[in-house]
Amino acid sequence: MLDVENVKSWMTKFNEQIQAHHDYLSELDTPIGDGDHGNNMARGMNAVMEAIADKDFTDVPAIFKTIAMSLISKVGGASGPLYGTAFMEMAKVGDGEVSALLPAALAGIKKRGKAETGEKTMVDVWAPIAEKTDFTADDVDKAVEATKDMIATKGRASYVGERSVGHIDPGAMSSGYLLKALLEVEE
Amino acid sequence: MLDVENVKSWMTKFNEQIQAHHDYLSELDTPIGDGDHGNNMARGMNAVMEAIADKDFTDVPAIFKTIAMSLISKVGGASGPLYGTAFMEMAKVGDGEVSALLPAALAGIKKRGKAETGEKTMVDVWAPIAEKTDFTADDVDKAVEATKDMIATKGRASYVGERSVGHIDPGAMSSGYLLKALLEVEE
Amino acid sequence: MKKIINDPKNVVDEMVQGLVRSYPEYLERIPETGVVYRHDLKNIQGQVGIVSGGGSGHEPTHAGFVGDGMLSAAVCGEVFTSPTPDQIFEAIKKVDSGAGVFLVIKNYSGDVMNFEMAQDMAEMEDIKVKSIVVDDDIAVENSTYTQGRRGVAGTIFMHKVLGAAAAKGANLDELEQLAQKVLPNIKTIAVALSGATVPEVGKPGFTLGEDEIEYGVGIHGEPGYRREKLQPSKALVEELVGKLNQEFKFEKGDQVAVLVNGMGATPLMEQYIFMNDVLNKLADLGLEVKFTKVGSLMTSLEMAGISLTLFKVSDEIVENLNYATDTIAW
Amino acid sequence: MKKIINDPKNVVDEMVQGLVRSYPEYLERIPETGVVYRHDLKNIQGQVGIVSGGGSGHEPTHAGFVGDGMLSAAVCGEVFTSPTPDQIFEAIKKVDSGAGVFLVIKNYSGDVMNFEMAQDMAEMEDIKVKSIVVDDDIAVENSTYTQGRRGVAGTIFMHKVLGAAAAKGANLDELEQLAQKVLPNIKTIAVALSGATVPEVGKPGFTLGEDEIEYGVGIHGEPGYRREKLQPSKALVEELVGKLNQEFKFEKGDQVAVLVNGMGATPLMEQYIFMNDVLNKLADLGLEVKFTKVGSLMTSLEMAGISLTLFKVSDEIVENLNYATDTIAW
Ligand SMILES: Nc1ncnc2c1ncn2[C@@H]1O[C@H](COP(=O)(O)OP(=O)(O)O)[C@@H](O)[C@H]1O
Ligand SMILES: Nc1ncnc2c1ncn2[C@@H]1O[C@H](COP(=O)(O)OP(=O)(O)O)[C@@H](O)[C@H]1O
Ligand SMILES: [Mg+2]
Ligand SMILES: [Mg+2]
Ligand SMILES: [Mg+2]
Ligand SMILES: [Mg+2]
Repeated sequence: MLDVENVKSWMTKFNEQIQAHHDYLSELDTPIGDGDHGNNMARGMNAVMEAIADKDFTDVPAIFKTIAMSLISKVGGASGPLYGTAFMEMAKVGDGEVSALLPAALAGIKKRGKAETGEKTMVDVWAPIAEKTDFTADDVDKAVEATKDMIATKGRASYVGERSVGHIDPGAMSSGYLLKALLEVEE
Repeated sequence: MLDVENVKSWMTKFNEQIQAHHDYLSELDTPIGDGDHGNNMARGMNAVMEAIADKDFTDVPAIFKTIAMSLISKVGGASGPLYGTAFMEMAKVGDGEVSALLPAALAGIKKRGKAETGEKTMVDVWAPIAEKTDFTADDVDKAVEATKDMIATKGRASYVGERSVGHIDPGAMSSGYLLKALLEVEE
Repeated sequence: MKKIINDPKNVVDEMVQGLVRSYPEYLERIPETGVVYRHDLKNIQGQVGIVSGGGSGHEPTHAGFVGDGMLSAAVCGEVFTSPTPDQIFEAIKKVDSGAGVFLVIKNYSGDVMNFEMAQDMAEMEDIKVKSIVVDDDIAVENSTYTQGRRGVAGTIFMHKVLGAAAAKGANLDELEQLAQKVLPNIKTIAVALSGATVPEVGKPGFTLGEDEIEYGVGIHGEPGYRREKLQPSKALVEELVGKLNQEFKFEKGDQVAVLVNGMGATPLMEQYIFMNDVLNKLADLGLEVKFTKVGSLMTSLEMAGISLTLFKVSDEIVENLNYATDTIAW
Repeated sequence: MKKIINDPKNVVDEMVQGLVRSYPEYLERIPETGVVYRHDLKNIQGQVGIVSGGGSGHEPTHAGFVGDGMLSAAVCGEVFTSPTPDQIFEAIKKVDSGAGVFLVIKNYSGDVMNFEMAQDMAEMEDIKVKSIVVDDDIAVENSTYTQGRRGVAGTIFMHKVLGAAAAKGANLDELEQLAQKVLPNIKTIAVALSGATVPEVGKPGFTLGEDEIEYGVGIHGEPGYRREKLQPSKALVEELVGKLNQEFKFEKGDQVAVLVNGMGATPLMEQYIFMNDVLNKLADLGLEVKFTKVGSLMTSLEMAGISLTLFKVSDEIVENLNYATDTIAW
């Protein structure tokens, strides 16, 4: 069960990963996308950190809502609405119960992106993890890695069709950072 | 005293030089001009050769006039009006007397270009040669070479001012070809 | 990266400032946003507002088409990144004068999602909103299971046709019908001679050899379908018109509008030469060219290359294409 | 050399064909020449015709400014090479309707000589001709003993001001007075990020290192006055406005028109950012900006870079700059 402080430290750890892998995420986005995923996420997470720093939140839904709004209004691109929707749906859960949060986020992402598993998007990381009662960093890494062999049919990567094979999906990678950051908070 | 055949073979030899040194003339025009002198002269001389080939001219002024018109209407840039005017003025001489032709051409060029000697233009080749009763290939080469040390004050080369020093003037070089071609015909 | 900019993080903000300050007679900006709107909005009270937008880096698109007879507002996102829903929503509120707002969206998942969210926000405030998703780039395989095709230069024809219709007084439903009618008739394909560098990224999305070209690239550095040695303009035209004809399956006498679009670094001289070859080829196919436009209108930063848009038109549509327009860039 | 062309020898002819076929509502061509003239010449019977021209490679200049309120005809020479007198003469004959013809010439020895010869030809046929030689490029030292300064992007302001005056009915003498009055008030300076390649030459006129720029270049690959490391836009503005101010010696409250001109490969995004910095700097100097224009209007093939033109204006001149114009490119 996450509390407000847990969520803050989740975001802090996620932000560290995003800033540290800023260039790497953009590089992943170059051969099969438009090379901006690192920039988009770094800009968004800067806004999130600013919005939640030194601020008191009454409950978990309140901080999730602030995170969602920051992402929606600062990221743009595909990842902005997707991550924004994920946090908005988590806010609707009403508390910090992880086993309910992740499926809610997944459902939001799938609906917003009109995407299913196997389409080489962040859904392919969220889906296997959200379905598990317990997950490990290794599970996350495997799910991220598995996007490498997929043919993209959603997002910009779909434009290169079969040539998307062999490249990890950037949104899958950033989702992996998010989920592993959550693990660290839960421990 | 040149006759129509002499003029034809003068133009043939000049054209050979121009086509052979097409790239070189443009290269000379690159550091101190706009890199087109070879193209301009090659285009013009192609037109001249076409205009005088297989055509009978009643007299020397007639063929000079045709040459002038071809150059004026095909070369453009600075060299078109200058060479065109030179041949037009030579046509006005009335016969093929070289000692009268060259001064007439020189006067035309100076008037058209509003240029004097020492300004690093083709005038610096025409002037010393036209003033001589007899000239040699060596005289021509020296005059061409002498433009290297001059500071340009007319034509595009004037824009680079003192940095024009060290480069032979392209129009001086092409004028050198013309005057040396004349020598070969006179021999 | 060699660009005339200051901080790469601020390019869009500084660009929008420069744009609005250069053309105050056309544009105003909603403060603190990337939204620019018609200076003379009061003149189109009662008309449906038309809003488009997307990532920046395609200038003069979209802001250059804001004005009489075209767009009511444009939303400038970060470079090659869809604008956010809150900004699109601001644009919608600004231009709605009761008749509703029509959105022209290019088919990228980001754009579609952000515009959809903005549409939801607007509807919650009882603003009527309809939209069209333009997907004219035939370089990409089409399928109902995938994202589908990208929206590229043909979007400008959509702006023009809808802008004229709105100016003539079409209502929201009529605009939607018109948009859906013309959508399948607008198709585009591109060829690149070089890639483009997003300022914040600092290196090009792709690089091509000294004598290499790539067919079928997108407007955000998305790779195309084939690389080969540089070809003469006539050969490029064969390839691109050939691909378009496979899609359209033209018949003799079909009427078309043609847009030859420079991708950013390609000079007009080359665009006109290319257009000359295109017109020769279309004449060979027996098509009737009713409208032509040449220029760097839907660019991809400093990418070199060209895109060719063909638009199968009726006389009515040609009238809209020729309808009086007053914008910075049309 | 990576260009979308066919035979380098035919670029100008094919370009003019493509241009005229793309914009038949604006332009017609005198067959077998590089002369394009207003399609609607009959509408300006009795007005002084305005003819400009020069080497090609500066598109949309000059042909893009042929139309209502600007030029009556343009003469397209070979790439970077002045057109020939016979062609200029054809243009003069075409647009003269008795009131005479005014020539706008850029100050290059070739252009001056060819236009002069054409003027002689016209006068022999009793057509009244007057002219102005534009020399706005302050990068070059000025002196009565030399060729003087080059004509560059400021020429477009001359076209606009004279075009408006002619449309309002000014006669040949009035146009000459106006041209001479505004000439010293138009000044330009450029900075290049890369060189340009003339198709027939096949290699660039100059090359710059990955992080090098050159101040004071011309529009034909003429070298400038200083090379240095790439600077932010603000620093470029300091240098260029500084140089212009040295010439103008502006006083607080002076009124100016501003043209930020892309040299070919520089995207509009950078031009707007640069303009934003220019406007800040001019505000610092206490100048009143009365007119602004941004775009790749006087290009140098695919050269990357920008030129800045300042034009010290009176209210009367501003009126001419804002005078209704209908051309492809203004
Ligand atoms: N329709 C979609 N459904 C789910 N995820 C998507 C969809 N489209 C894109 N994505 C995800 O978004 C990521 C790209 O994000 P980003 O690069 O920030 O946006 P953009 O593609 O607009 O440049 C992809 O790697 C993918 O994981
Ligand atoms: N005013 C002038 N008087 C005499 N010669 C000139 C003048 N201007 C230019 N030239 C000659 O013309 C040559 C350049 O010719 P060209 O390159 O064909 O024309 P452009 O300078 O128009 O590109 C110069 O090298 C110089 O010899
Ligand atoms: Mg991306
Ligand atoms: Mg030259
Ligand atoms: Mg993007
Ligand atoms: Mg030249």
